[in-house]
Amino acid sequence: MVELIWLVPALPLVGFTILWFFGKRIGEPLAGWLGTAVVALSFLTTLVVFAGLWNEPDHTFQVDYFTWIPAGDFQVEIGFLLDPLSMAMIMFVTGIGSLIHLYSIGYMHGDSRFPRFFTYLNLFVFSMLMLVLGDNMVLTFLGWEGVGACSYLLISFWFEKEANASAGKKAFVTNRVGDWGFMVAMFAAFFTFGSLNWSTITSQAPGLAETTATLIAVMLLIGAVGKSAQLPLFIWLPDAMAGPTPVSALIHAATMVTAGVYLLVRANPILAASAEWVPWAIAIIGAATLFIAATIAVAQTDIKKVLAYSTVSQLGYMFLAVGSGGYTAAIFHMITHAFFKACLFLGSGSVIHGMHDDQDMRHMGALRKVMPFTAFGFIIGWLAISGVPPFSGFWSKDEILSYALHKSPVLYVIGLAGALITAFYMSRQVFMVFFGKARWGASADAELANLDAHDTSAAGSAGDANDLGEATVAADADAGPVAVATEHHGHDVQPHESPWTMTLPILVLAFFALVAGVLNLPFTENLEFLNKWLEPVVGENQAHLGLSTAKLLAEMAISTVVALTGIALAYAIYMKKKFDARKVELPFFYNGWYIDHGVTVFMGGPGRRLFELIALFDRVVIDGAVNGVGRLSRGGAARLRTVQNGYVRWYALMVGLGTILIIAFILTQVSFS
Amino acid sequence: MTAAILASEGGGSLGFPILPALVLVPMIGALVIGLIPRSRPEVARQVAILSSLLAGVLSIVLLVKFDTADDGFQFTVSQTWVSSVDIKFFLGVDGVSLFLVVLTGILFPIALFAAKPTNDPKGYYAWLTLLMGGCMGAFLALDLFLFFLMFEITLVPLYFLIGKWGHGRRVYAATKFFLYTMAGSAFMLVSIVALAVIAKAGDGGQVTFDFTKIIASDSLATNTGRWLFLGMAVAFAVKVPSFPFHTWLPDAHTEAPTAGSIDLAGILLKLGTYGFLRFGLELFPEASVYFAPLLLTLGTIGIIYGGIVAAMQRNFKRLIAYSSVAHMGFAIMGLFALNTQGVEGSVLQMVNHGISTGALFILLGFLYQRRHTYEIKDLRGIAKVAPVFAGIFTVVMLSSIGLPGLNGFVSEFLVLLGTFMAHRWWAVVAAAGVIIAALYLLWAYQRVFQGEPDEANASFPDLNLNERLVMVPLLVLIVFLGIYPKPVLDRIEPSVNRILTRMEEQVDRYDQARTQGGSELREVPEGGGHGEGGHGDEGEHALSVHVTTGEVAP
Amino acid sequence: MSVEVVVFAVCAVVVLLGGLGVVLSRNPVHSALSLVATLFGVAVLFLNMDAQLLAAVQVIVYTGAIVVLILFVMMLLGVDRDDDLDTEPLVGQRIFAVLIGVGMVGAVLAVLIIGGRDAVTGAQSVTGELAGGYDNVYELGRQLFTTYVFPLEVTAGLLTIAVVGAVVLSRRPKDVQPIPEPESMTDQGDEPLTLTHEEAGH
Amino acid sequence: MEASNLDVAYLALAAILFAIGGVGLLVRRNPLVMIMCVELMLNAVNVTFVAFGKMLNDISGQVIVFFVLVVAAAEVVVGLGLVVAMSRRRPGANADDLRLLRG
Repeated sequence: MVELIWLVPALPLVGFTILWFFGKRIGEPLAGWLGTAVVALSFLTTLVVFAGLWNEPDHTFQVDYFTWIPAGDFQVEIGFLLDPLSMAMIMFVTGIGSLIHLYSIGYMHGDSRFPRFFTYLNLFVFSMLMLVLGDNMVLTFLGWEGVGACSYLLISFWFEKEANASAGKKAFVTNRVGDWGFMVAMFAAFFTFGSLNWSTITSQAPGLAETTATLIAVMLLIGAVGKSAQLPLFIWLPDAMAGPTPVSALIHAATMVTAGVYLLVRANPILAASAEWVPWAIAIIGAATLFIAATIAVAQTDIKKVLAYSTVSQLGYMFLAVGSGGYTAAIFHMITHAFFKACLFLGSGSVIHGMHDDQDMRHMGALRKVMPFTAFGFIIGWLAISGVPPFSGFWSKDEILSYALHKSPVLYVIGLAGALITAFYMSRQVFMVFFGKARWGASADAELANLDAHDTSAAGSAGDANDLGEATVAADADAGPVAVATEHHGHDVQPHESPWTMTLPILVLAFFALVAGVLNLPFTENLEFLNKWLEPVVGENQAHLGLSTAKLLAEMAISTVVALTGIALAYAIYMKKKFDARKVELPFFYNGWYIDHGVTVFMGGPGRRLFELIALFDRVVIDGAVNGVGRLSRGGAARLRTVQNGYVRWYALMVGLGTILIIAFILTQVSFS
Repeated sequence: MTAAILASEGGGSLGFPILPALVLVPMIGALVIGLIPRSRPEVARQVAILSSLLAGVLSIVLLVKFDTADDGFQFTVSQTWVSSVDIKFFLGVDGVSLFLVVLTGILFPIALFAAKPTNDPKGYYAWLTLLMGGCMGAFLALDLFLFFLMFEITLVPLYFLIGKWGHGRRVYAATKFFLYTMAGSAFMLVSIVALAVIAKAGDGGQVTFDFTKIIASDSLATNTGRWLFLGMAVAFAVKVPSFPFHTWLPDAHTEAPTAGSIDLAGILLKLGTYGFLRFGLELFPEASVYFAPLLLTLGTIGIIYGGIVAAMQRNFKRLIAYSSVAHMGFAIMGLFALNTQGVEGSVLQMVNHGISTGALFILLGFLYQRRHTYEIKDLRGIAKVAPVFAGIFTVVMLSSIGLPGLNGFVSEFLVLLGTFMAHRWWAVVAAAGVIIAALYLLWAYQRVFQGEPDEANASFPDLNLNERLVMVPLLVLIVFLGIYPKPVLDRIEPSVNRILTRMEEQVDRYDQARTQGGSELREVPEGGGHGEGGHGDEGEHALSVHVTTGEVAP
Repeated sequence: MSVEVVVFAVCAVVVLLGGLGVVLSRNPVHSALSLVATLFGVAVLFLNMDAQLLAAVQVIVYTGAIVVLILFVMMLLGVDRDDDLDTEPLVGQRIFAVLIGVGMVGAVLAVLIIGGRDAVTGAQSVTGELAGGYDNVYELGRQLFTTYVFPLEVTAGLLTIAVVGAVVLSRRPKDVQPIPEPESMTDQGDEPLTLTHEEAGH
Repeated sequence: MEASNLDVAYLALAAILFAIGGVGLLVRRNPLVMIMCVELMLNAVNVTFVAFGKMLNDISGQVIVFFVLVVAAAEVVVGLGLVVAMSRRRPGANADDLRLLRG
């Protein structure tokens, strides 16, 4: 049964191929159903393979199909490594993937490029599966780049808007910075191991010298940071929200962005062999990212932006887990996060759909009445991400925090602070969108005026758009064309619930967001299914907590209290209006700590000038030298050609002179004796 | 003549002189076109297509009949030309030149189908077919004089193609192209003649231009070899073009007609890298090792620098031209990694660059037919009105960016890997080229294809069936070589190994000569790589921990 | 002083004066007449050196044909006006010309004065002796049709070609395009082909 | 036969005549006069050849002169043709006007 593994990526690939060539002819909605069907079939195959994998020794199965790149002693196979880690990944990739495909049928309804959307989605699922399943680094890299390209294509899916196009490009280029790290890591790995097979690398890594391992680990980390939108390369992810919402849910929340975490977990033996500071660096990057992104999320007004920064923040948790040695916790959180964040994104998509493409939360409110199913799913997702027990997010986040505490109390405190802010901003979102007064329809003028005053102050610092630096602060502020808040078209919107193709996936995901915690309950070892399952992959290098029950319960209690405090704060501000929201929604947060702004200004300013200088250098100095040689010879020739004045007698004179000279020369040679 | 060629046939298994046919079929085609009256351009076109297709089919036959395991020259044909100095019409093919020949055979018919001349079709077709013959000859020539002749012959048709059928400042571009490459070739001529004369010692007192004899004569002193190598290197570096000799290329590309650009980027630039391999590495092993750091540096600079300058271009064609500088930088770099991965990757990069940049230029030709401009600022939102065009462009662009699964990745990866094995930091820097490649291409794509089309671009017609069909073979190759490059690499590898093995022997020989008292010789720089394909054989590397299964510490 | 010397002296004076006359006469007709004098002097010198045939040919061909031809053309074209010898458009042309002339004469005279009679080297003839017992005409003819028969044939070709060339050159063209006035020397011709526009595209 | 002083004098005379012709060629602008100057130079050479022939007792000197005469005739014919052609297009043209032919 496990041999069927090839079908898992092959099915989306077939779907992609069919849709690529015949998508237009198949048309809506059949193309959507086809796309969904292949991924769903792939999911079913995954289940079959999963069943088969139980019987394999070590729960590991490796298969090579054909040689991809042979060059001397460098041999790369197209082959799959199916081990507990990749098994877990492909399960939720195909599972969530098929749900989101289904959702997209409703969401993309009426789009002129409906089939093309599913083409890309199928290609994405295929690439993601290659990333996860690849039995060597190069094949993983193929998936890695493939998902990046699909992400590019899907972010700029509505490319007519410049901001979307810029966002797609920004995502790709920023990812490429990470890819550079990945590539160098591969070279170093091949240099060291003579092979790029994961099995070889992981089995030989323990004997690695520290410097070598450190180099490889750092390069992998750069790759992971780029892909998983960590500091300082997180700037592309909020912009990536320009893509259709299912894309945000699938690629920029559930699957692709977790690839960096996957990579680090996959390479855990190298991390273990590297210098002490590398895990520290990972943990610090994670902690810093989770905190900064959470604070940014507090002040966002775009419903998807909040979720985007939330995703960055949650990925920070996963990095924190990896850095703290909690590989299982990272994967655990990856899975639960995939469920609840996909659920939240799909919910937000449903809201946007219902609000007729208005994404500004200030135009929303009390939507639970008109969108009951969406609201239900969203609320479950909210509770899960906020870390309220017994929702899944609580368990996974708590486990990460335990590892963080094990590593360092400082990291733990930052993690807790992040959890508090997370609970706060998610509650803020839920209250603004689903509770309170309706700010859509005819009754919302006063409130809007109030909020818009704040809006202008916040967006006042937006910089100018420019070509190179891209997607500027102006573009990701709500001046962005997708969420045209200032147009106030919220007035005549009559929100409505979305069709079943959209609500069903939300509810399914909500269900998993609720229960996914059972994958790895910390109470007894028997309940830690995920831990046991991943044992063969990460067991050796996993930090061992050895928590007593009391300590465990205490940590849980603290987490719960923190989560509830966050919710309560939000309730006080946004429902009871006890404080002015402006005190927390600082422009500094709204503008993302000006990091994106800084990068934009740098790239648009000195960076661009440097590029222009080099281009100028090419034109003036290098080409100038070439043309200078030409000009020099022409100048010399122009002077020389005056000798050729056309007077025959002048030429004769020259002949005569020459003759005299020759005679003179001969006379000096003869001797008269 | 035919009988003589048949009689001298060696190595190959065909009862038919396929290599001379490859060279002569297009040349005869050009001759026939020259005899066709100017009033019958359609006949000229048919003859051109027929002869180039015939040569293309022959190249495919060559590919099929090629003996994968043989690392030497196959299908060799030798016919004395000038016996007193041993100049011969000597052709042969090995794994290195095989795919360049096939690429020539494929790309020229496609270029003929893809673009029609604006005026005077007869001359256009005659020059194009002559160019094809010249390229074939240059790739197949095993006689230095013949190679030089073919190398130079290719200049003339392209000079006229650019100068007569080009755009705007075509005369300037054509003159620059011609003079620049010609100036480079002058150095090569000196080297070739010197080599032929020096080889006299090793060949029983006979001056010879025979490549194999010169190789066998082993008569070069270290310093002589280095100087002669430099002479060759100048010619090839201009041709490639390698930084800082590249500025003729953007001008030539920008002004060249579509077919000229396709063949210039697809084939002619490879004469430079191919020359480096065949007449650089193979003829001057010791000098290649000695100068490898220099050329690696030039390659690396080319990759980064070409990308940066490309990003700043306002003319789409010029941008692609600069991207060629970057891509060819990879080819140079791979060659002078001097190990199996690097050189194989480099040869593959030549092929891949020919395919994807050729495809890009074809697409730009379609674009020009519709909009009569290459200026990026005049183009906008084309993807909306021409989705098929945009889709095909996207695939080709991603291949050019080096997306795994498409052809560009395999070669760039091998090149970088090989370079990393030999000279780590160059590879680390050059790998950053992938970032810049994404930047300039995607940025250009955004400005040209994305956004809302303005009035001038709103009526942009999508590709018609013919144009789509022209693209099909290239797209198939792009995908196929990305997924299954093994057949290609398998054929390249034996020849590459032959060259590298000889290089090792030679370097060892020179080393021995040096240690035995050749005190005037300078030292080969440290970390010269010695053409070793293996990983971690050199203990002096900082990443010195070489783990083999036996030595793993617990 | 033998007769030979006297003849030489007289002829030398005639020859040189004729030469100077050719060069210095303003009127080309005078030049032509001076040329006749020179040619005649040379013919006598040939006689003086026992080259009887050449002397005859000299008179017949040169004075009889060539000079007449020149005069004929002169009359045909009506260029018997005086030339302007006072102006010289080329700066330094005359000075250099005289220097070259002096240099040439000086060089030869230097050799002759320094070397004297020894300046003439070379072996005496064995195959085509002047005093081989035959007369000059016989000997010359014999040599021409034996040793030098191939060059002789070539000169035949040359003469034919010259005749054809003269006919082609002097044939009246269908539409005579008057040549415009000469331009000034500072003119550099057409605008250059390249390199002046190179920055235009940027 | 030894060369006599007289023989040497022939050579000197020829040299002077040659120089006169050369200077005339360089100085005069009338094409007809220039042709005549060329004739002077040819004659000077002829004298030299014959003189050498006499000194070396060799008929070849005279044979060469014979050829020179032929070539001179051909030269005059073509030269005069040129002069005629030139004068047709530009009556009264001198040699300097030919620089119009410069590219």
